[in-house]
Amino acid sequence: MIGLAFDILSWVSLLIGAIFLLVGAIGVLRFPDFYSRLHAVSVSDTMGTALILVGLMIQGGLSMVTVKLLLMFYFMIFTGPTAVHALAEAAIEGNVKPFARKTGQ
Amino acid sequence: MLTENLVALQVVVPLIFAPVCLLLGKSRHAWACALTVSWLALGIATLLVTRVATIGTQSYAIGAWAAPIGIEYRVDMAGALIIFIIAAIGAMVMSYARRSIEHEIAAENSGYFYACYLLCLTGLLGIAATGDAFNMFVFLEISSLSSYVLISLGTTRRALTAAFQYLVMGTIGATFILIGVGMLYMMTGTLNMMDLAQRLPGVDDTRTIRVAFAFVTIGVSIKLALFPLHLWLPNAYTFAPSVVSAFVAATATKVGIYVLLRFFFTVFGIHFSFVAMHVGEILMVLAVVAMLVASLVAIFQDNIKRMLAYSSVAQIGYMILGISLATSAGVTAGMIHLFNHALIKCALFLCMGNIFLRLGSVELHDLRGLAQQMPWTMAVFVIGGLSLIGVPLTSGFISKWYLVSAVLDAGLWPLAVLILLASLFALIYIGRVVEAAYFSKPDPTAKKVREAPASMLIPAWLLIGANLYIGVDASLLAGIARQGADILIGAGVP
Amino acid sequence: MYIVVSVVILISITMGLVRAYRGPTLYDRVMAANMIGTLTVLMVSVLGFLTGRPEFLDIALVYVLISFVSTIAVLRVSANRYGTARDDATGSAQE
Amino acid sequence: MQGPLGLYNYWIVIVLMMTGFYIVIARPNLIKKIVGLFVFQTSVFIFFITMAKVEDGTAPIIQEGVNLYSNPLPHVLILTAIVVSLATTALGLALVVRIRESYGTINEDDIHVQDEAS
Amino acid sequence: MEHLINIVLLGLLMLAGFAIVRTKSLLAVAMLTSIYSLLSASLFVVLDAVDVALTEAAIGAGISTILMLAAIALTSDEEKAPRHTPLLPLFVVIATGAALIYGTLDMPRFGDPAAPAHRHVAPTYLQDTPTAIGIPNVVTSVLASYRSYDTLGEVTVIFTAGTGVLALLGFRPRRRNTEDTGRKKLVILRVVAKLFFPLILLFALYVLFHGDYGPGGGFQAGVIFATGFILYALAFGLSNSQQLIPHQLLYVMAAAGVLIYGLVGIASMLLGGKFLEYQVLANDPVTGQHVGILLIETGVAITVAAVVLIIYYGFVSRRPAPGDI
Repeated sequence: MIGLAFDILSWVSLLIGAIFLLVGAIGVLRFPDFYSRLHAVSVSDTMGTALILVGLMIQGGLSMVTVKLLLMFYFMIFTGPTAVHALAEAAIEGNVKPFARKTGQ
Repeated sequence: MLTENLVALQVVVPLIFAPVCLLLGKSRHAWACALTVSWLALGIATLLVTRVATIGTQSYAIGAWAAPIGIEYRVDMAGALIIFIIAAIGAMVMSYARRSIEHEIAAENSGYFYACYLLCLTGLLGIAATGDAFNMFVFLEISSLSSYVLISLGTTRRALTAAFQYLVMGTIGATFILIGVGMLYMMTGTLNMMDLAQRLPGVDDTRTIRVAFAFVTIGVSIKLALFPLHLWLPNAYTFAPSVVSAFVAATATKVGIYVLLRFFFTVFGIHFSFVAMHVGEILMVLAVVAMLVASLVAIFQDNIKRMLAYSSVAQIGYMILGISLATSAGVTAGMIHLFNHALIKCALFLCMGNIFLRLGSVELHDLRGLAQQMPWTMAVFVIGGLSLIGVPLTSGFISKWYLVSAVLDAGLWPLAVLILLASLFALIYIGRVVEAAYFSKPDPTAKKVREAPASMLIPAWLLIGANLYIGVDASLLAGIARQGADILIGAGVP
Repeated sequence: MYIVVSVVILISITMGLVRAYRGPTLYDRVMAANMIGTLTVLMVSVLGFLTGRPEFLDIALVYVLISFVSTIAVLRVSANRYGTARDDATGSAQE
Repeated sequence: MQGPLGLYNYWIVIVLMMTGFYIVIARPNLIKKIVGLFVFQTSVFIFFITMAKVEDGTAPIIQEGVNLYSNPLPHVLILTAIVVSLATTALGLALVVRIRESYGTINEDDIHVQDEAS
Repeated sequence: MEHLINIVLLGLLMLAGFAIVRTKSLLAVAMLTSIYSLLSASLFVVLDAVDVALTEAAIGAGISTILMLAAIALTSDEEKAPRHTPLLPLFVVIATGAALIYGTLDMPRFGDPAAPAHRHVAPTYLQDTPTAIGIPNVVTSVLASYRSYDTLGEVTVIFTAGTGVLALLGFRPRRRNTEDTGRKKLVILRVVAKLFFPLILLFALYVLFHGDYGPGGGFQAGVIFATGFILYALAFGLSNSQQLIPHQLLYVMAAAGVLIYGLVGIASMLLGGKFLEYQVLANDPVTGQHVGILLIETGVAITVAAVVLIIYYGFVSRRPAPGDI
């Protein structure tokens, strides 16, 4: 019973995480300019990652696997935003202009 | 402990001393280290040859894991001959190297140079000693990577592009070999050469094995600069430091030929290689074209190192021609020529090193009248050149003699005519140099140069001495080569 | 469930790859590469569970590290190279 | 999978190999050539690893209750080959850097022109 | 089901390969190469080659890409179109590919457990490893014991590359304060790098010593170790990272790893065994194997870490202007 509850919890978590990833990826593909795409990346980088890892942790139970997943979580929650921040900064320095609606675009 | 581990020590000693050489750093010390190790390797090689001659093929299971499970070192007479010539050339070249390296390579790089030289020696010896197809690939890469570095240390910027070209082609070749070995493994489940030879006959009518054969052959052909795949060689030999030209020209392509022999005769077997795959006919055509075209191109070169490089391509043609006959006499001739050509080319390139040290150039027009100023060096060149042509009393004559008689035995007399024609071309290109050095008036504005130092003359003369000795009495070499050829051919008979 | 997640991740990787190919700026490509890195990490973790050997998460950990370091490296190179505007939209994807 | 379709993996890998090979021999840019070699070699690695796979097998790390493992030997060979490929890449790129310093270009055609002129 | 993932990954690889051919900006090509390598590493996971996946990710996607970036930083970014139409290369490639496809026709099917490769030598490794070597990771046991000589060759290869890069690019230690250290905008990166640096080194040690039981081993550990230093160099500048390891020490480390490996072999010879026969290193053969494997893995890790750093520093310190990648 408890096992089933945990399973359902983890599946829900995985599923929502996957939806976040997909939404982020669609955003990266479809958004019109660099900065809005960057915004989409951060969706999958944070929520998507977090939910998937949490879902897996529930599956892993109290074991070495969960410890590794936690470590991964720790790593990713730091590296993702840092990378995106560095990216945004480099883009500003490289004079990438934000999207502005022009006629015919 | 020494005798039973001889085979392993042959390769491991230079390997272990390469990092030591790097740590020594200073030019003098690194040279002393490399020199000692080279002579040590020659000593081990001598012991090994005698051991193989008296006891027979040496098999050594590394890590004590028996053959198909672990890696086996296996040295038969053919392998021992190659190991000996590599070690001998290494010892000569290192005895010669110090002055030449001081002149051509920046002091801070000479430590790296000697380390890379030892690594190259390790790789070449490892290829000749191993009985494992993948281990061969690894050692091939050690020798190739270190020779890219050695070549790139040449004095002009073109050495860099030459090394890059060699790197690209060499890596393609190595990857082809890897694909071929992978397919062999796929169909047999083993990497050991003897085990492969046993298991291949069961699957050798599959398309996979045929393609594997083709890929290994093409890959090795790139490494040994067989005619249409030789494009990397002339630049590499021309722009490398003199010592490197001498060492690489005398050893690297020879080891490539040895690998080809191993695969044709030991692994795939003479029947599959020459009857089913018709490799003999293909190689024969390529070899003859290489002999004639490369010799012809050599005539028109003004840079003597480049001329010698093209001559190497032609001489590789002679060796391949012998092998392509797939007879005992043919393979013997190929191996004799392999040995002799190593001696000849090493001496000739060392000679170029002497000239470059004093003159700063190896262009033909700078050499006019040089014979009066550097008589001993030019004498080396003349005798080496005569040997290259195949004049009696030199080793070149012996190899040509064996080759022509093998060709005639096989009933292919037109080939014998072509061999003589190629020798005629050799006469012309050597003649051009001799004419310039002995019979041309020196340029009055040219600076006077001294004879090269003794440390650089003696190794060259030792090589010439060996050359002349073989020219007079070739029975020992011919016996060893015959024994090696018989083992190779015999191993392939189902 | 794991399969659904892996398929979703693979679809997302495909989209990222298209973005990496189309550009147009270098930063878009870096962003796409970084996203693919993250997605690969997640996929490797999920695959571990899918194949029933989740102890191989070490690989995923290494991927996190590598993708982070190479993102930073490419940004530092580009920052040093191009102080000024540079849009390689022209002639990058089209020959 | 049986029949020729069971070979699909190899065919795609061959396409990948040839992509890398094409870059090496068709592109004049020296860095691109190194990239091509890298792709070529990586694809050969995939070829080896494909051959090691056993249907329903698992990673060759012995575990209680598992008795079908994939073949470990190609894995070992490829570990070696990956390191070789790193060594080649590093040396090749070092050469490219030096060539750029002395020629001012990394385009093979331009280098050729300069060599002819000298 | 794994077939599906397999096919999709291969398709993605084709897409990435196509993109590499077509893209002109070399920085973009380097990014795509990194993606290519990462995707193939994922494929290795699907195909059960976890050790290879770890190595490919660390070496292919990590170090090789960083080296390419460093080389691009020193050269130029744009690729010119080839002067000739590439008809001959196209022909060569198609012929080679056709030959290979011809060769596949008689191959055992993908995943076939009855293939000769799975029947002959490999079962011995799988059966004997638990008893003869006493470790669960068969890849490590083959790598470090059965075919340890290949691994010695591999360390030698990487050592050769290090020596070669030293000879070609030299090694110029940076003096402190020659570069702008006051980059305010790097502050976030620096905090994260400082946080991660010790963790990465710790993780490298874990990968080294856990290699007997899971994916990992000397190579991977060495590369991860070096990656830690590269991250530090990216965040804090080259001179600061070179303060951490003096360059003389790097030379010594690069040589020491190869020496450790070779001397283990010599030692087993002196103890009456064959070259690299670990059984003689201890009273009990299995313990001997453990000792031998641990020693040589450590040697490998030391050399790889040192050489990767030497290569990286060699490239980066070539750059005359302040600022490093």
